[in-house]
Amino acid sequence: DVKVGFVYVGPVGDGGWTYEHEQGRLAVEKHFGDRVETIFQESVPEGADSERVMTQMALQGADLIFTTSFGYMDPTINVAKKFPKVKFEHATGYKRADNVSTYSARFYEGRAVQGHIAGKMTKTNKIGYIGSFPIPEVIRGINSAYVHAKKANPNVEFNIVWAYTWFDPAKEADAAKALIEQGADVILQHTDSTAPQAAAQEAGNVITFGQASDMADYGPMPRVSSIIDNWAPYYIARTQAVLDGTWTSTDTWDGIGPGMVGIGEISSAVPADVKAEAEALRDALASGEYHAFTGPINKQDGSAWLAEGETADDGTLAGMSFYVEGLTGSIPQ
Amino acid sequence: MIRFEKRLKPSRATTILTPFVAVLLTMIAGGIMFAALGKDPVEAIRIIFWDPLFDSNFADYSRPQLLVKAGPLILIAIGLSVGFRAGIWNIGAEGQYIMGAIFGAAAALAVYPAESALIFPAMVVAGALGGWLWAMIPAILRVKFRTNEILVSLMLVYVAESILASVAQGVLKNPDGYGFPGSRNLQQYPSAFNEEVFANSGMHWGVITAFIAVIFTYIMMTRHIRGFEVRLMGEAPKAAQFAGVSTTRLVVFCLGFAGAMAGLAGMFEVSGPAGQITIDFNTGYGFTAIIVAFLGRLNPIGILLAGLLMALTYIGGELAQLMLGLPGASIQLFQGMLLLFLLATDIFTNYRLRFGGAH
Amino acid sequence: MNLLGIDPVLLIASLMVSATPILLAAIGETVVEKSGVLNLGVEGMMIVGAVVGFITAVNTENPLLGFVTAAIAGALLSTIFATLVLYFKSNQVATGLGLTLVGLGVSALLGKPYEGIKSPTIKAFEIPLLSDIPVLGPMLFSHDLMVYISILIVALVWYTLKYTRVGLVLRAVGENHDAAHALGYKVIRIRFMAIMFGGGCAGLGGAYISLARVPQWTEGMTTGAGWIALAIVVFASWRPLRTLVGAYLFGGITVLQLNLQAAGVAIPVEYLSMSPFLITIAVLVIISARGNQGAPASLGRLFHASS
Amino acid sequence: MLEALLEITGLTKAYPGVVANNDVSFTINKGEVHALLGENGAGKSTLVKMIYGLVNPDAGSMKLNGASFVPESPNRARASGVAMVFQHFSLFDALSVAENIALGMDNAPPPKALAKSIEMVSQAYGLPLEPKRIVGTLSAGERQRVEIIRCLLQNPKLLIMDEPTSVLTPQEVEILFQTLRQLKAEGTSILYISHKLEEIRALCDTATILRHGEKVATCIPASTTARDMAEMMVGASFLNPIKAQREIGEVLLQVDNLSSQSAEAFGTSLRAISFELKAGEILGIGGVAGNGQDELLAALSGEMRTGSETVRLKNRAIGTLGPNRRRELGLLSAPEERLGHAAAPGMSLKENSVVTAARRMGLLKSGFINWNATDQFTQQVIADFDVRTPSTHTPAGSLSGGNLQKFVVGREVSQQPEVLVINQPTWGVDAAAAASIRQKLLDLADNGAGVIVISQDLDELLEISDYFCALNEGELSATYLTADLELDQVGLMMGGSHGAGQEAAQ
Ligand SMILES: Nc1ncnc2c1ncn2[C@@H]1O[C@H](COP(=O)(O)OP(=O)(O)OP(=O)(O)O)[C@@H](O)[C@H]1O
Ligand SMILES: Nc1ncnc2c1ncn2[C@@H]1O[C@H](COP(=O)(O)OP(=O)(O)OP(=O)(O)O)[C@@H](O)[C@H]1O
Ligand SMILES: [Mg+2]
Ligand SMILES: [Mg+2]
Repeated sequence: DVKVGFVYVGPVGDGGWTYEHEQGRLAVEKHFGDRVETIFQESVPEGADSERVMTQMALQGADLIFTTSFGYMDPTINVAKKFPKVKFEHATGYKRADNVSTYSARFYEGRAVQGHIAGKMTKTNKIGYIGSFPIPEVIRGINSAYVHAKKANPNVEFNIVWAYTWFDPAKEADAAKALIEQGADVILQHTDSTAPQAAAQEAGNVITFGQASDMADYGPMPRVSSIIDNWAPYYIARTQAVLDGTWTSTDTWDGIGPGMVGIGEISSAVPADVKAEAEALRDALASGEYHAFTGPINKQDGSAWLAEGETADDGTLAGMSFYVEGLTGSIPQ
Repeated sequence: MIRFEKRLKPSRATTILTPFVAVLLTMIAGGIMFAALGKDPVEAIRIIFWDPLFDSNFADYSRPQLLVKAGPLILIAIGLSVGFRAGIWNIGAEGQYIMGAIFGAAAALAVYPAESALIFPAMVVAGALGGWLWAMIPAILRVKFRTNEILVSLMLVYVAESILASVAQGVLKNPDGYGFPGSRNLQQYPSAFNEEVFANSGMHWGVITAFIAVIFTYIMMTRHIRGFEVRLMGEAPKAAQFAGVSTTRLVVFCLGFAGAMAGLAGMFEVSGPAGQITIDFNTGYGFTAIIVAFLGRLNPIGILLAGLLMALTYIGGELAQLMLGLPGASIQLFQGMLLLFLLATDIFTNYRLRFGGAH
Repeated sequence: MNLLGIDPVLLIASLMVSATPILLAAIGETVVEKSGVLNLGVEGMMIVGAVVGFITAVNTENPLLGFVTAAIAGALLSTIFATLVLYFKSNQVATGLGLTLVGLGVSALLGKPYEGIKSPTIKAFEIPLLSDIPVLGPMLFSHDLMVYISILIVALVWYTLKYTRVGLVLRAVGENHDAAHALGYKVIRIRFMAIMFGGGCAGLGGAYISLARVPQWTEGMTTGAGWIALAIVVFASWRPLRTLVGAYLFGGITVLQLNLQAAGVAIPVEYLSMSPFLITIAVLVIISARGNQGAPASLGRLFHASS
Repeated sequence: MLEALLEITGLTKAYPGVVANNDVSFTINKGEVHALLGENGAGKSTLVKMIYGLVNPDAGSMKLNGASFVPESPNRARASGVAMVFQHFSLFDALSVAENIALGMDNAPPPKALAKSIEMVSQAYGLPLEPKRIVGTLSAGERQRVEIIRCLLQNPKLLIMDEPTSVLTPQEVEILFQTLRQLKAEGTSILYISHKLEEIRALCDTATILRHGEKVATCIPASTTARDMAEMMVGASFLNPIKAQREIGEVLLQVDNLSSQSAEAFGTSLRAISFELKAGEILGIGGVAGNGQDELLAALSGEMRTGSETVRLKNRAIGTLGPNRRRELGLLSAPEERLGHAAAPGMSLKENSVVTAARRMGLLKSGFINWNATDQFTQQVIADFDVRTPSTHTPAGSLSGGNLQKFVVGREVSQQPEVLVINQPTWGVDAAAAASIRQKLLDLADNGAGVIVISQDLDELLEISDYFCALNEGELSATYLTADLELDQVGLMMGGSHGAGQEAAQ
């Protein structure tokens, strides 16, 4: 019997990031039945509070603990030192130890598919992007979406609004409206609520993409597809490894291929040819035959980044803090 | 008819007794709520109030954590209570806490990786200064333009949060952090690390400072003329003016004191338990401290106890979530009930209950 | 007509929507404060309104009914505050904070089963004829019903305070509760009603977020709107019509900063994102520097009728 | 013939720790002006509040016009024809005259009609008022008019007046009396409470005297001396203050061309005030409330700063010094408002000693309060000034008005000031306590201090002051030797040119 703990940064009902991790936990419960017990704690602030929660989980007998926010990185390492027998899995970070693995998803692969659809579908050639915080994860997504939108439609322009929040429905709605008023007819979002979908629906001819969860309620219009965080397979596999005694510290960064990033059903609002192209792109990314960042790509200032045919290395991607050529505006500091 | 009749003098016995009654009532009402959520109420109450202190599995760890959690709450609440006594409503301690943390961390990171015994004291000064400066904005606006300090201090929390987000991915970003937001971890910078003074006690310098602040404030409020002036201003502002108390100086003092305390709390937190400046570094201590201040009846000793009680409900609440799967919101509700029951029972200090009407 | 690439017509239309929740909450709180009571629990009442309105709308498929129950829920929650403050004479600041905690907790518990659901939304209500006026039509007269209702409530409160006996008595109670009591007015009862009215308005404001602005329920979705509403009351020097100005101004800056970002105006985003708060402070300073802020003289003071 | 309007039988009301009214019975006849007398805390206000329905009696009954009268609320009382002018005005500063009046009526007519009736009534009774004025900007006399008109608009059968004249000039008192006599002639009964016994003798037909909540006597004021009435109230005989011949010394305080803006929203500005005060001298400053008394006191106490040279103490410029520095130099003061200004109601007497005595009496040691010494000082004040209180821990707010006033005066006098400025030393204080306070002020001057008494009670000023001047709209009149003054002249100094409305009425 093993006990698996989950530490969440938001409430399980946030409909986005934490919600999807919770789905992963429920999948673990369902998959293993009586053999596994899960415990979780929601809305755990980063810093000292998370360290305490992890410790209490370990004290309570957890064998495996998933810590699901970047800010839990140092606390996870600290607690792992104190409980060498307990296995830890930290999401989106880069610090590992003998009993600490890291895992993350290549959402930017999904952004590539979105970018392609966006580029093909836009009539105004203006694509709105709601960013949360200017961190590498988000910047990577913007770059990936932009590169592929541009490929599909050389005239596209990206308008980026920084909401400075992961989750504030009212503000997200305002941001979406502002972008729509600026003429954007495609909204991409890196925030968690469905407020932008609702705003797009109200506006009419604007398309959006589900973020973190499928947001299928809003299909076929405005939601034409989505990126879904799908942690269930990973969580089941890692729990299995603990059960089997085969768990070792690893660094997992999975994309569409292993199923960690899901591309939601491309809806009927998308013309068949575009849908087919998007699905082909998805499959190429999944099989690994194509990398979302394949040269030639220059940085925003015009300096060369990737040469023809060169693909980005994971190190650069992990810490990405620059825009690619063609994006306007600067990354806030 | 039941009515309240003012007592000639506040009753001391009820002052001491009512908090216990309030806790008891909260347990009953909370128990009903837990039962409604399908959990065993007795067990839930036991986990919240008993296990963190006495459970063989958790207590050794939780007891020191009580201090870690209570330390900043007490420190900020003490600072706020002085102003509240004088009728100066600073509800923006959260912002001052953030600025204290930023200043404190910046002082250390500016000289990284130099090691020196002077670094930590410099951080303490910088932290207090950061909070003080941020509190001076509402203070000066109130003194110069009579601007309502409640609103200014509150608005400045949002501004401070923006600044925090900005420095966490800007000037204070860890250069070795692969581009991720967040500063270096001060726990790994020996000169800047606010370590436990006694191992496994939870006693870091912030907790010690909080205790000192309690004693200092107690003495100031009961024996020193400055404390007297503060109370006088709260009781009767015109009498304070007649006594020669300068409103300007008092506003600046109260807001500054609260700001410095909140700043210190932020600095001790960032250099100790939290370790680093991150986008979400602040976790609401500045707001919770307002509740702690009132739970403690704005009295330093009361605040000390209230801070510990509040920490207990946090840690016990976490355990209850873990062991029983209670939703986090139920703990929030539980804390709200505790505050409301305490306020409701407060009346018996100054009033007595009378039965039977006048007609 | 484009300023910095922003269409003012659309800007005004969207600021009206974005400001409606805080406007509703602020006009309610204005009445509460005019009666001499400071209720800092606006955020708590708003979020309870948001969840109750959402639950009703989902179950009955009727968003308007949702608004009704949201108002009732906000008013009911406010009776806790009213009872403690008026009968138990508890500290108003602390009780308001307690109410916010309770409201956040209750709403999260109630809302659990409703996470991730879409609610029926209220349709835009194009006022006949008026909405056809060029420029003004789409700007002012093509909103959903609640936008007009919120303005109507403001007008009603303004008229009531200024021209009716009820309003006069309410202001009298807020100015000098001892004198009002001496003249035989039921200070406690009047304040109780005012607090419930404030609770009802806050509930409506919350429901506007969960039913109109965002249409979904998520824990903590009011994200501080209640606090802004409190600021607007002072900002408006306790005058109803200025509340409208204050709420629209704040909503306007919030929307404008996003629009400026969206238009790619080269102002650093950090400054833009703090601008609503900085500008609110600046206006507060200007208003207060001019003196007489018009606060009801008994605001926040304890009342104990001896009999 | 005499016909009973209100019969009161056995009214009793107890508060925690005190029986405010005990088995009080008397009758008010139609068309009668009935006085209610008693020292502070005798229970006068409580009694009339029961008649007005504000306070519910514990026992006893009332009959109005022969029918049982149980006023459950002021509205009921008003509906039955009872109206009341309160001891502490029940007015709303931020509202207009018309709004204030409307609030006192149960069926207020629409604003236009109301404004008309206000004008009519104010003309009929010679009480001019502008309906649109904001009440906070009115003088005390005008404020009282608002209250009276509010009552008159309802055609009351019984008008209750709780200490209405304590804030009026002699001329205003005369106008008030005319109004009341007119009402009486129209058949209205008046229940009249005052500490000013000469007024009672001039106005009232009958007097009921209360002591410690019980009715102790009834008399015909016109045929009873003021002294006898006072002794009935106190239950003992007492001494009038004695004014000794004093040495007048060198100049202590000079005020020169003092002007200032009032800090209060509805305050008065001071305009070019100049005077001198010598050692051993009592300077009385008369004037109607709201003519700059509070501001003058604030400018002298140091609460309000002025030009450095405008105030000089013993030839030292002190205009820019704060209250504490002035106290150290020997200039002490006591403001009019006892609760909230001179003393903090929620704090104990001991703590209230610290408010002004901390530095001058050496109660501080490097910022720390010596509570033992403070307690001793407080006990001394309590003993010397006969303050009736259980202990030094008692909150100031729970003392009766007269006792608190004795404490406030005692706190200042015990610090042996060189100059004492005091505003309304005996306002609302009963005769015995007032006499003892005045005696203490005289004693202080005998010992060589200079004393400034600001008061609206002319009898008081004429009794104890050596020199007299009056404040009017922030201006100070010339100073006269009190002994040379006639009462008429004084009245003119105080209010002769005060208020355009009044002139119009005459
Ligand atoms: N300074 C004030 N103090 C107290 N109450 C006020 C003040 N100003 C207005 N009020 C009351 O608030 C109510 C509505 O105010 P509102 O600002 O709408 O009135 P207004 O006559 O339109 O004022 P303005 O002409 O300044 O716009 C009125 O009934 C008024 O009596
Ligand atoms: N609300 C109250 N609660 C408690 N005690 C009260 C209350 N009102 C009056 N008293 C007490 O009852 C007694 C009578 O008070 P009352 O005000 O009737 O006296 P008064 O004769 O009007 O005195 P004054 O001449 O000072 O106005 C006093 O001892 C007073 O302290
Ligand atoms: Mg107006
Ligand atoms: Mg009285």
